Amino acid sequence: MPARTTSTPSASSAASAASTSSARSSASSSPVLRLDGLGWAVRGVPIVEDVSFSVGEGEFIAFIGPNGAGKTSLFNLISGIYPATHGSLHLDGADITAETVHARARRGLGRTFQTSSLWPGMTVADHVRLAAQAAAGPGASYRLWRRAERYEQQLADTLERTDLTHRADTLASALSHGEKRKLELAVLLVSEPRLILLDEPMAGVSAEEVPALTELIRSVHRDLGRTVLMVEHHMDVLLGLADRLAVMHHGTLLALDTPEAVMADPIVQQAYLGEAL
Amino acid sequence: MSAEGTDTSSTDTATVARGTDTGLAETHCEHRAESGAIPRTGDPVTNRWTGVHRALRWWPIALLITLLVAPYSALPVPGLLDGPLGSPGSLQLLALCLLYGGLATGYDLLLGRTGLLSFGHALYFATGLYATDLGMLELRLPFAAAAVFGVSCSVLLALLLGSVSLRVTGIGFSMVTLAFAQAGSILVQRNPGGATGGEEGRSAPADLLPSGLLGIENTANLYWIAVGYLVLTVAAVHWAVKSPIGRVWEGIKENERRVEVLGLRPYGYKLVAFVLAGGLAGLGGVVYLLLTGGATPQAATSDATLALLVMVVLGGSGTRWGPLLGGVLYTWASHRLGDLANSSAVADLPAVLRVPLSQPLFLLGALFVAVVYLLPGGLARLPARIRSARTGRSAPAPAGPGTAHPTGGTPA
Amino acid sequence: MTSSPFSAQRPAPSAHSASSPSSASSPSSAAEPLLSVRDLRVVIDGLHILHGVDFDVAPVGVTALLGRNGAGKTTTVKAVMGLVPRTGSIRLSGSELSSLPTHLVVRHGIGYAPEDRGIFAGLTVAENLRLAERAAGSGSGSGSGGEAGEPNYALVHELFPELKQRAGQLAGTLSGGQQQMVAIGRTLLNRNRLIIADEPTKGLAPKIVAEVAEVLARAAEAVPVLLVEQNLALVRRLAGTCAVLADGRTAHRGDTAELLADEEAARRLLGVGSRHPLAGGPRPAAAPASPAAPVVTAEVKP
Amino acid sequence: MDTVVLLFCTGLGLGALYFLVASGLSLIFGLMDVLNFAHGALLSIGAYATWWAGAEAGLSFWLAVPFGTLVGTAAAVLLELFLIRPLYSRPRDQILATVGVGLAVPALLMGIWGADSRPFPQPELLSGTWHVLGATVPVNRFVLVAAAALLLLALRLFLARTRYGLIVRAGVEDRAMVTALGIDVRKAFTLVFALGGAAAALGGALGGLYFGSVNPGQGTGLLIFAFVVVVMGGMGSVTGAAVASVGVGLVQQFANYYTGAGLGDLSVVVLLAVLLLVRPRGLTGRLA
Amino acid sequence: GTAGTTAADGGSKGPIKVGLVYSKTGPLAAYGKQYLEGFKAGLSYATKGTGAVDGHKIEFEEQDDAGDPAKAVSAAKDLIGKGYKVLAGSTASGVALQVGPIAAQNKVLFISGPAAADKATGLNKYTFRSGRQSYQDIKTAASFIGDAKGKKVTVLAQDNAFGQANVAAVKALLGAEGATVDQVLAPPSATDLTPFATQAKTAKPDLLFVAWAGDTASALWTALNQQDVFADTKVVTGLDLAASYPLFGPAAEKISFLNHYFDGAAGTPVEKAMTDAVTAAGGKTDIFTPDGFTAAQMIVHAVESNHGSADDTSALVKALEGWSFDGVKGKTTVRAEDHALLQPMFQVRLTGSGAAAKPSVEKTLTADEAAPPVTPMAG
Ligand SMILES: Nc1ncnc2c1ncn2[C@@H]1O[C@H](COP(=O)(O)OP(=O)(O)OP(=O)(O)O)[C@@H](O)[C@H]1O
Ligand SMILES: Nc1ncnc2c1ncn2[C@@H]1O[C@H](COP(=O)(O)OP(=O)(O)OP(=O)(O)O)[C@@H](O)[C@H]1O
Ligand SMILES: [Mg+2]
Ligand SMILES: [Mg+2]
Repeated sequence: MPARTTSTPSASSAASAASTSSARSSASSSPVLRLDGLGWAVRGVPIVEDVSFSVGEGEFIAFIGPNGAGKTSLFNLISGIYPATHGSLHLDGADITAETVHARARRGLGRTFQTSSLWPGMTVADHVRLAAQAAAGPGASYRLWRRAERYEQQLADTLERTDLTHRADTLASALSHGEKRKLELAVLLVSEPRLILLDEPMAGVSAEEVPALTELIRSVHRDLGRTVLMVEHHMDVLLGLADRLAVMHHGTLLALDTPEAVMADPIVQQAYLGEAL
Repeated sequence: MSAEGTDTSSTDTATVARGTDTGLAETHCEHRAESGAIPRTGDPVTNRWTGVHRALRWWPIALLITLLVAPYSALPVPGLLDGPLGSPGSLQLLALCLLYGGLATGYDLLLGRTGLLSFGHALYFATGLYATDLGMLELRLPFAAAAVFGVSCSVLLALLLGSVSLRVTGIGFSMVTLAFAQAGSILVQRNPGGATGGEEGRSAPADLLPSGLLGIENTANLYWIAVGYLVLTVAAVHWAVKSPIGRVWEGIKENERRVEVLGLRPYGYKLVAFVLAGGLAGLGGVVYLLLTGGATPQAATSDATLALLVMVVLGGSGTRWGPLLGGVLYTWASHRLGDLANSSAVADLPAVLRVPLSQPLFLLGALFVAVVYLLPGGLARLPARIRSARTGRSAPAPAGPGTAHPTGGTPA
Repeated sequence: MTSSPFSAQRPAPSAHSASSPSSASSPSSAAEPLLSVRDLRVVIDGLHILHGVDFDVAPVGVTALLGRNGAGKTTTVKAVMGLVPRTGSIRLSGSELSSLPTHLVVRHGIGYAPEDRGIFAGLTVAENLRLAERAAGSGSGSGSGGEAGEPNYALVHELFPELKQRAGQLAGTLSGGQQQMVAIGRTLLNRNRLIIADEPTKGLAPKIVAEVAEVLARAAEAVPVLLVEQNLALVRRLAGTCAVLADGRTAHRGDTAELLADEEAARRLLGVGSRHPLAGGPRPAAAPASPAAPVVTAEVKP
Repeated sequence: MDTVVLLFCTGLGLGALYFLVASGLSLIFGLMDVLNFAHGALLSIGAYATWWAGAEAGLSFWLAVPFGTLVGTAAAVLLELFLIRPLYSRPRDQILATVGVGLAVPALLMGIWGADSRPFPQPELLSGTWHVLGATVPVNRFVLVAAAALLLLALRLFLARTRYGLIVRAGVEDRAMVTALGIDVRKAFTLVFALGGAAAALGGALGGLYFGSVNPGQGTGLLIFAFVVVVMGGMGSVTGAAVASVGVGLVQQFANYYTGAGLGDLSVVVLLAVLLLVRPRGLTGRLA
Repeated sequence: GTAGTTAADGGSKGPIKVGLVYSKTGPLAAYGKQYLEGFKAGLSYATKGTGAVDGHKIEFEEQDDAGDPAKAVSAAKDLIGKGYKVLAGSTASGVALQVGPIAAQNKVLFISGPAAADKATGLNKYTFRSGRQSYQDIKTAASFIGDAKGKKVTVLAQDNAFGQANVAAVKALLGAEGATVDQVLAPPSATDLTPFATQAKTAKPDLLFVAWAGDTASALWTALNQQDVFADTKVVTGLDLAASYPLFGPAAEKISFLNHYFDGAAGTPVEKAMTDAVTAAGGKTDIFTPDGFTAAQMIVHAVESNHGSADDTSALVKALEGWSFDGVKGKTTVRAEDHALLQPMFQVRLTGSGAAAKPSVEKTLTADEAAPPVTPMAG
């Protein structure tokens, strides 16, 4: 598999295409996120290598790639959970390569996790309250004592949007997996991030629930105009959502282009889809 | 509570959309003050349990009233207390029990509420104790001023050491707190400049204490102070835990990384918890000084922290009343087990039984192991466990046969 | 069990048999299955990952477990191994494995090469292999046999001479392909009744892919193999029967050749080219387009 | 000069004692993630068993030490089988259970043999002194150093050469994969606990030599420094623990002597805090 | 003397209640046991076997403090609350110093036990002691030096309150007599004492006074012996309970001991009475048995002087202040000014080492020779 040799032209062409082919949003605006040669290695073993691309305002990029390709690791690098060992990262033009997780979050970077990452002992409503509080800034923890009720409206709206109103007082640990996925989105939404990273939001969601969740993600992107990066294995889901498709393989960005172009790329087929027929 | 929110959803979408333009989350949170429609859901328990439970909700008040009038009662409590309820000896023991109930509640702010396993909490307790005592002895401060001084010292020390030790997490944090507390304990033992009195301790100067707190006839006053401390601690902890900060603590306890991803820096919140718990412990030290009439180095040892840990685990970490219950029970047991250990019933036993039973610390240690083993979640979770056992739904589904999995991990 | 030494080399069917994919209920192999999995369910951290997987592993040759990325193949295999909490029935030649802890599952005679290879990076190659040795006595308590005799280093070193040369090297410093050799070598060391290989060619250079394929083919002569694989050319080459997973359920069971021959079913089940017609239209089934192609032509010597 | 030599030699002896305690602690933590607060109790058990065999049962010292070590090992195995194993899925409860044992065992020893120190049998051979560069150094310090060095060597050989050592090293990396090779990791856990217990008990037996007496609190007293050593060495690394032991022993000994107020313990605490702040994963970099 | 010939009506009058707060368990349990045995023997002796004074039976209740002052304070309050006018016990100094003030606040008599802290002397009007205090130990130690002028004395101690107090006392005592006094202080938690032994050796004192308590004693003696400190220095230390004799190891015979008491040290009739009573009860007399015995004597005397009443604490105090009596160790006096208990002390040698070590008295210091300076009464 000549992944490594061919990845460079493919990825760089994708990167250069980013400014022009970015979707419906204003193409003129500067990129929300820009990665330059981003890499991460554990004890010398590279996990993510030399990833460069930029994301335009309001764009939706879906990441695919085999298990272990480094998709989650890339998201961890972007959100600051892993420290980059190479390259740099800019959010809205500001260099955030050295910033902490929470600092990046305060800049409007929100994410979900591949494995539901919630607070099992807290109620649904408290999840949303905590997120609202976080969005309002650290000082809000103190101010909220006096004006807690203000956030209740936000709470109600968010629960409504994610169809969790009837579960408001349920502990997160008691939710079904689909509801947990929704709650993750609710937590994300209430903090109104500028850039959203979704790591396999459909993982473990039953087939019946997939369309509703897809709709929710679509509305977040379309109606609220959020910029979204998403890892997903469900091709049918992401093909309906994504403006561009990124293929990760061996920690490198193998391709980044329109879904049609990517799916037609023989190298991608080879590396990811296992196409040999 | 679901109904109210529904009709506002469309307008809210607009609000959210508007919020996007501003980019930063901070600003748009301000312009949603308009419609504070839905009531705060408050305690989820009240929503689940109604009727009878609502009435039962007042039991803490009833208990408090009972506690407050206890000194006027001559009720004999055979077995539990050595003497009638209102006798000075009983009141003293009760006061100690309540004090430790409060201390354990404060400690649980770290362990059960924020998920911080500190092995050095006794340091802040001892700081309050010694600083107050020394404030009177060395600085000749009147008691009230010395108490303020003592509590301030604990708060400052907690702030200083907390800000250092919270820079490491997990076992590292536990070890650093242990090391600091050990240093404190050594310092106290070493009697620097004759200040701490070393292993003999220093007794509080009677001339600077309010006369209402001296003498056996005033034991009730000390008892009420202990009740006051307990109420204050419990109230402070419950209020803080219910507050927005408490929500962050809970989030940190359950999933620190997730809190960070929301944009909050856990460090600061943990430090607040650490300092608050330290301050409450310091205040406990002041009460302890009054109750025992002096400062002794036992208060600063790592055993003292371990005792708090045992109390919290015994009662139920992270529960509302568990630490209080654990603190009271442990203190009562450690005073009364001595009586059991010295009782003739034990003395007549064959040596195999007598020797272990005559060691209160052995009994406590064994009891602790038993609680950890048999009562996960502590006493406070016992009713729920019994209830769920009765209804046949073993609540924390003890993994079915197919989950037999020796290591609990999967290849990463 | 070794009755059909060349069972791996089933002739690739040239005729398009119109087997309906929905007739998944009956595996094509007539013989009693070696491993039979029924209604396997896995929930991790509240996530339902498998919702009921059914498949059989034939007593001879290679059985493939297919499915798109994220379909649940790895999870299925881990569930069989007892590495994730599972419910359902897993029977190996009649003995129920679903309640056994991992090490006892292994002692029933299952060799496992995990997807991430499960190499101990801090141990040398020799140590990695040594760890996998299962002495005849170590199976005590497992009830059934399935293992006896000395570890078969001769076989491993014959197949992977490199492992002998690099015996003293830390496994973490091996290349991906070499690591894969260690992982497969470990399964061949003991006399197993079943080998489970999870994407053994993943991340390997084409040349190595061919080698691994050859190794698998050879191994399959002696021991049945459950193969999780994305490389359909390889699957076609090796596997007689297959099961296809989709969204944590069994979507299809049957003959590999039939499935791969059925353009429409293959697309639907494996997601290949279904939503986006490939640029050059459907490729002829017999013409492998991938660099892994040499596999097909590689002559497998007994 | 001779003072420095003396401090160095005795500091090494102290470090050796710490290592005897910490090696087992570190091993257990590395494989099992159990912070064993009962380790001090195992040490005390070893010390008392040795003392009992030597002073009460009249065994010679050279038989008493293996006896004590054996008893400590047995205690460790029992502890693992009956207390730790049922709690595999509850890591924090494991720590708490060992805390309970750590409280109960010294109390039990106190109940049986009293709180006072008991004189420990001192064989003639080991109670003398050696003259090293003008310093008079007790022979038993060298015995401790030798025992610690042997233990380090033995542990390294065990880890490097034996099958169980292999399992332990592999288990530290990836426990689940070890079971996937058909190995019952629980046996390795018990073995590691037994080894740790043996090391602790040996430490107790030789500690008796060092202190000249045994008392119920001896083990717990050493435990805190053993913890410090384990954390500093990088949790789970035996070699790291050895390096940290020597460091702590020397620092403590020199600081105790040269700072008027005897700041040895405090300097160790400061050392730990600074090290953790600079290198949160300890000397050898394993995740704390 | 006693007036109680009326043993028959012993139960007819209200009993005198005495509370014993001491270490039944905990680190000082061995001392506590001796104290209790001595107390029982003393009670029987002082009441001539009746257990009653003027027909008032003396009843005592034991409370365990496990060496923890907090528990002791609770126990004391409990007893005082129950109407006890007389407390005794305090095995640990910390307990004595915490219970003393409680006794004063509540105006009950408190007779401290084995606790050696000098601070308990002159602590307050209500606090007495039935044992010796550190200063008496030190005076005994100083007696080994003879004429102190120009001599060099080194105190080897742990850097804690006990050690510091000893250093201060030696300085005050021998410094005033013209000796140069310096100290070698080891951290209490130090386990390797070899360097401190060499330090003590290098100081080359005429007299090395070792004030050591705790679990490292054995290590210390081994170190001193190994560093050959005994060669040209007289080493003095206190002789503790019999179980500790083997801890001195091979050094045992080279040390000069000061001693409060050991089994058979005094050779007085009272001692014989005590030994007989304790032995009959299945016990063994040891260093702190006299403390219990003396406490009982003092209590019985105080009550007797008040005609079988313990209600007026001031009167009890009055009765004890300045009282001189035949104690276990010989003539014993409760000094009126500060309630110090003036009593003979012993210079002792051990013969044999290990389990075979046997003490013998070299010299007995009279109560006056060992008397501590008067401390002004604090409150
Ligand atoms: N903290 C870490 N330390 C060492 N290796 C890591 C770490 N995190 C991830 N890896 C390795 O990096 C590789 C990429 O993992 P990652 O989770 O990013 O893959 P992914 O593309 O998200 O896969 P999946 O689809 O299975 O979620 C894997 O081989 C993984 O084992
Ligand atoms: N421990 C886990 N926690 C949460 N989700 C998981 C876990 N393991 C697997 N998953 C999810 O379950 C789904 C199935 O994963 P699995 O690894 O079994 O797929 P696969 O068929 O092996 O995919 P691939 O072909 O890419 O290896 C994926 O969506 C994956 O993200
Ligand atoms: Mg991932
Ligand atoms: Mg897989």
